[in-house]
Amino acid sequence: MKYEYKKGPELYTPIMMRIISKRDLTPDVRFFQIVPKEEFKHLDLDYKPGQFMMLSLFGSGEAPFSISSSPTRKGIFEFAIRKTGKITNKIFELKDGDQLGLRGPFGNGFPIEKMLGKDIVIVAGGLGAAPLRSLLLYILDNRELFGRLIYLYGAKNPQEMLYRPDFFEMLESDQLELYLTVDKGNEGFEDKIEEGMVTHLFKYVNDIDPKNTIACVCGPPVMYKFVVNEILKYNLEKHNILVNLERRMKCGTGKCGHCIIDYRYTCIDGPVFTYWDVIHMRELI
Amino acid sequence: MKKKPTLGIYGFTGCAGCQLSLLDCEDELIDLFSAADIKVFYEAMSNNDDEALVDIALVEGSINTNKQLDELKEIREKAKVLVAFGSCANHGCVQAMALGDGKWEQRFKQVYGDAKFTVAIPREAQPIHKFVKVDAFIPGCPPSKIQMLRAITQLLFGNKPTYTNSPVCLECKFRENECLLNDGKLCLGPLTMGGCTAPCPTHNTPCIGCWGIIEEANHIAELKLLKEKGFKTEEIIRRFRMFGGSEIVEKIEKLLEVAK
Amino acid sequence: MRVLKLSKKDENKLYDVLIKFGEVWAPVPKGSRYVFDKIEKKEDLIMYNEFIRTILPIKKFLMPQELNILNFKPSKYEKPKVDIPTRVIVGVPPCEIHALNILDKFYTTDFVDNYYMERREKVIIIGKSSLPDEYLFSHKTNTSIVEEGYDLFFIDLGDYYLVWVGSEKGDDIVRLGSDIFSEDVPVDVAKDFVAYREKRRKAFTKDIDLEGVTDLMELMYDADFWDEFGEKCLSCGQCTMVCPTCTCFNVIDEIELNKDEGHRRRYWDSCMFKDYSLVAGQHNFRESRAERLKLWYTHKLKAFIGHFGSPSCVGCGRCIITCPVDINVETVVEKLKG
Amino acid sequence: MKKIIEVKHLARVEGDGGIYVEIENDQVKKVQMNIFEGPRLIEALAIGKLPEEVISFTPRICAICTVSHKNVAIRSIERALKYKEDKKTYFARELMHLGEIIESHSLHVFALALPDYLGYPNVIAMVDKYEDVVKQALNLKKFGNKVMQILNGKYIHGENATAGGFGKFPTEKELLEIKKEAEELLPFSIAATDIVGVLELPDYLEEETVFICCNPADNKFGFWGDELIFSNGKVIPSKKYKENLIERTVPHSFAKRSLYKGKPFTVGALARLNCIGDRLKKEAGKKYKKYKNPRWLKNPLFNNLAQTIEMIYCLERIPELVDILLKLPTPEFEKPAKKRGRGVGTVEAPRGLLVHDYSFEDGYVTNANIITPTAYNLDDIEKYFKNSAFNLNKAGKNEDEIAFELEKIVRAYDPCISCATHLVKVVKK
Ligand SMILES: Cc1cc2nc3c(=O)[nH]c(=O)nc-3n(C[C@H](O)[C@H](O)[C@H](O)COP(=O)(O)OP(=O)(O)OC[C@H]3O[C@@H](n4cnc5c(N)ncnc54)[C@H](O)[C@@H]3O)c2cc1C
Ligand code: SF4
Ligand code: SF4
Ligand code: SF4
Repeated sequence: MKYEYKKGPELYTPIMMRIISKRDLTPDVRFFQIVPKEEFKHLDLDYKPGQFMMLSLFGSGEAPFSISSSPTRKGIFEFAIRKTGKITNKIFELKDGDQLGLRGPFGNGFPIEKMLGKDIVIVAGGLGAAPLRSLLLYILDNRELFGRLIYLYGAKNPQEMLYRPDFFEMLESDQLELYLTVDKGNEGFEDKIEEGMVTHLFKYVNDIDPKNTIACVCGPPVMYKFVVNEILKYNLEKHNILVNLERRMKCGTGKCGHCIIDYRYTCIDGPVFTYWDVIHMRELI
Repeated sequence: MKKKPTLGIYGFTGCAGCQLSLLDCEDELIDLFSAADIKVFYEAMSNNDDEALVDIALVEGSINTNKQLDELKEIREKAKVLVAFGSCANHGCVQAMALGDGKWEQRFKQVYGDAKFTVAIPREAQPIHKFVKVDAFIPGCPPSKIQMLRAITQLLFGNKPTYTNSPVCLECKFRENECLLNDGKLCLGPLTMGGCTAPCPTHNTPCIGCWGIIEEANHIAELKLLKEKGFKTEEIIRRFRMFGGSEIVEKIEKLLEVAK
Repeated sequence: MRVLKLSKKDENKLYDVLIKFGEVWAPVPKGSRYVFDKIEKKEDLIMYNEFIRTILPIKKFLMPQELNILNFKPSKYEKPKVDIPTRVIVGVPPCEIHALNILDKFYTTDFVDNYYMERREKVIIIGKSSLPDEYLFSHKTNTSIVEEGYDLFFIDLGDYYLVWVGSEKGDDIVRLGSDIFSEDVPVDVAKDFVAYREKRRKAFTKDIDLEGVTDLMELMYDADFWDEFGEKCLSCGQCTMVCPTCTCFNVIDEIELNKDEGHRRRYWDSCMFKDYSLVAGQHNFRESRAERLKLWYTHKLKAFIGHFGSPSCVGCGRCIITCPVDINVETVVEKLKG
Repeated sequence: MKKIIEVKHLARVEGDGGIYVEIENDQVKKVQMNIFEGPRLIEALAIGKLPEEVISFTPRICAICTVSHKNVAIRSIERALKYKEDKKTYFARELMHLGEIIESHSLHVFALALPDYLGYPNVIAMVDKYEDVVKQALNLKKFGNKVMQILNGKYIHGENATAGGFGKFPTEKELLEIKKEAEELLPFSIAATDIVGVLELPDYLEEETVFICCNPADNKFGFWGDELIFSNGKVIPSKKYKENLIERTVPHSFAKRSLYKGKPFTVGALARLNCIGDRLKKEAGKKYKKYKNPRWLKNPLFNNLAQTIEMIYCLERIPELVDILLKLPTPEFEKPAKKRGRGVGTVEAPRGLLVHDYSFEDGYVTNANIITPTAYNLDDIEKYFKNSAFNLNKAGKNEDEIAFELEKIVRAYDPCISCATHLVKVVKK
């Protein structure tokens, strides 16, 4: 017997996109809306909240970015991108109409089927609000399919808070229970934003039904341990605590190896992992 | 058409090999001259504009006189991006192999006796980052054509060149060489910044470390290993120092302690 | 399964048959080791008896050290069209055929990597068994005998080779070479074969006890010896380069001087390098060498089982020969076993 | 009336140097070839090192003469420590050396000097009008680099050649490639001689001087030998270089100076042709006969022409060397027979006589002396500056015009300023 060689789709060749608008979310995070160029419009570019795309920039390289838009609002892809280095610096130089390459989506995304009908607690830290926005919008657009929606968001300071105006608006909404906090310096926003770590917002999270609740966490590496400990206090089942992780990635297809954690690839088995996975894989958080 | 980026190539003390290796890009030279607006390149042209502000300054050579130091500072003022070009600029190269031993004046006397100089006040060789902010670097003694051209292209494009932080061993294995360390040779590959395509081990001659020390270099482990193989501590340290420049100086004490 | 005979008298004609199928590559000596090299002349195709392994494994044919994966312009990314030659690789040892089977699984699970596939379908594997040296321990990893993954497989039985046909391609070869591959395989050949098997089995000397290491990796995760290894490790990455089942790569974009064109280049990376797990904002998930070593051994001895049901070490012994400071499967297992 | 001619930064030469000339009342008061390149004290650093270390780092004195430095260091060390020299090793070293001569000469003639004569700021600017010449010249240069790369591992600062032999000898395939290319390039190099040969050279600087070069054994042309030969026919053993070529320092330069019998002298391609050019055969010999004339003894500007003739020699010699190398068996590494001793190595770098002189005790260097061609030439360069400045001033030229002519002289000598400043002579420890 010999192996049968079946080639797959060309996973590594980006399609071309065009920027249609952009705005600054924080001093170093910019929001981009992109759409496929004419010749790629026909492609079915569906995705799930929590998945990510590889964006390519001529001459500078390729990097993974979470999709910040929701598949319920089709046709447009949104990203919140922080300026940290070579590629992201160049992305910040782009103007409306400029092109970039895109391939994906990759990653497992949030297990939406499993979340249907459940109460959802979302905990975001810093840039973690980017992927979680996709989930948030998805739930809001399908509000009747989910139970309670609790959203806790912590940032360094009000200037670092992504989508701040949107969140302020949502504070008025009865669709979700939203709490915002900053590490320090909420002067001027005292009525909307608390001061202190994101863990400190758990005091507002009450009457949780542990059997019927799913928690989703995304933020900087240091945040997870503390937040998960808080969540565990509500007796949530470990597989119902979801963490969205970031690792170095060069392919998105489980081949380059960089994102490996034990035998799991962040780009295939993640970036959304359950806390049960975390217990099994020491390096996870 | 977009304005071409301006480029200045400046040389201080060294063998002039880094500039020469630019001239050695026979096939790409014409492209280089058309990709950039070259304002200063003494080794290749006579219509140099010393005063010009430049987008990118490639600085070759170590600083060995006070006059050079002043010039370096001027270049820093004039350049948007200052690049340490080659080993001399990056860490001092061979002229800095005895850096920090406190015997420079003695050596100077050995060579010149009591001769007095009007031309400039000499000083011990130092890499340029000791005096000015360096934005990017191109390693090598001299830089390899391929890595140098890639880096310059990225710089002209407005990017900082990125290197994988890998030692010479990576490319040595790419070229399928038997490891010389296992053959009892004093190879510095694991301590040395990659990018040269490992020409030396490929010719059965050990790497002497001419591209400078890689960030992750484990000198202590290599020292222990080489001692086990029968090399004397002094010889090993001398080898570490040959291209170790200013970086190795900080490690010497620890190494001598381990060697004991 | 078809088994044929190739008399050693006819060995020198083998090249003429194989060259009809593509380039012929075989182990040739380099220093005290071997490398797979292109054979240009008939007389250079030599089946070295003492050949056990090359410096780099056959992964170099399937996922080359450096590979241009895309050409691009500001408005377009395109896979380069390259002509990949068919290569007949002669003398592939059994443990490497196992490694190849692992790579096949790896590159086709979840997503199919076409760069691998395009090369994979262009190699013809002619395996050969040989007696182990003091480093080979494929008997401990269940990879010393192959059942599949080759086109032809040779076993040296003195005056002749027994030749197993493992695929249609293999069958094409023996048909085309019908004047040297003989169908006349008398039953008493079995005696020779059994004797050879027995001799080979006994010749294995390296004793690495892999039993239970999966659990030990877990139990000894925080053991001190990892730090000791970490202090010794040179971070040279040789272990990952020479290991037949290491597959990590890095990707970098280059632009051409004075042109609006560039290339995306893929090249072997190593989890032993510091930047391997570095992410934006300079956060490094595996800052220390000990952590990086742990990852490698987790991956070799434990993690792969989770994915593919077997460890990814095939017992070729390359890491044992290559690591200058003796961090290898043998010494790690020794420590794990206390 | 006072004129000051100053070139702050010499262009199209290797390294950092300048010219300073003062003319007062039609008399040249001061002439200086300044060397700003900082001192590296390489010889002092050589003390206490092992042979292989010295062979690795002294070539860093100069990128463009790296192979000459390697060969001369090896020669000195092999003489000091009594290595046997294997034939194949010997010829492989020669091949590598010729690569450097070709590379260096083609760079200097075409990229650094020719633009002067044709009125261009650099070689790339010549492309429009002289595309073919530039491209072929670059090919020639590339070929020189290729030879060095194959033989020494890299074209600049390779590590393959060392005392006792080569890490790896070139393969048959590589050698045949070298041979083929050399044969292909020969016609261009012959034509190039005529391009340079017809240039009108000015005579305002002319004055007789002494030329010195290595004297290859057996009355052959070549680039090394254990004797030195003078243009007046005198021959001395290399070992006696110190007694004959006396060194001193001057305040305006970190490079030392040397005088022969109290007089400046010149080394380099022109020196070689003046001293041993009559030994050239084949096409090189023909061109030598065609162009040789008495002005060669007094005008250094002929150096570029001499370089082109030497390139023909190299391209004619390379196929011969390849044939020899292909026949010889590959040797084992030679080991030193002794741990102490002194050895003087003399070779001809592209720009002239290069001396390495090491003494060893117990296997380690105790004394090192290196003298580079540029250091030898500096006094003569200043002498020709003086002549030119005087005559051009008299002819009514202004400062800029004079400066340009002086730069031309510098470039004809093709000095490597970096190599001049590694600096010289060390007292015994
Ligand atoms: C699943 C996932 C989702 C992400 N989502 C977002 C997002 O929504 N918004 C956002 O701003 N950032 C996101 N990131 C991080 C983003 O990928 C990095 O900020 C980006 O790679 C930095 O690239 P750079 O060249 O600008 O930085 P540099 O620091 O210059 O990067 C240097 C090199 O490291 C590589 N690198 C650095 N960090 C990473 C990384 N995390 N993964 C892969 N390669 C890396 C780059 O490719 C580059 O080659 C995400 C990362 C992952 C893994
Ligand atoms: S020979 Fe040197 S460079 Fe090559 S792998 Fe061994 S240590 Fe590294
Ligand atoms: S192998 Fe070592 S010595 Fe040779 S070029 Fe590379 S860094 Fe320099
Ligand atoms: S871990 Fe070592 S022995 Fe096992 S397959 Fe890899 S190199 Fe071979």
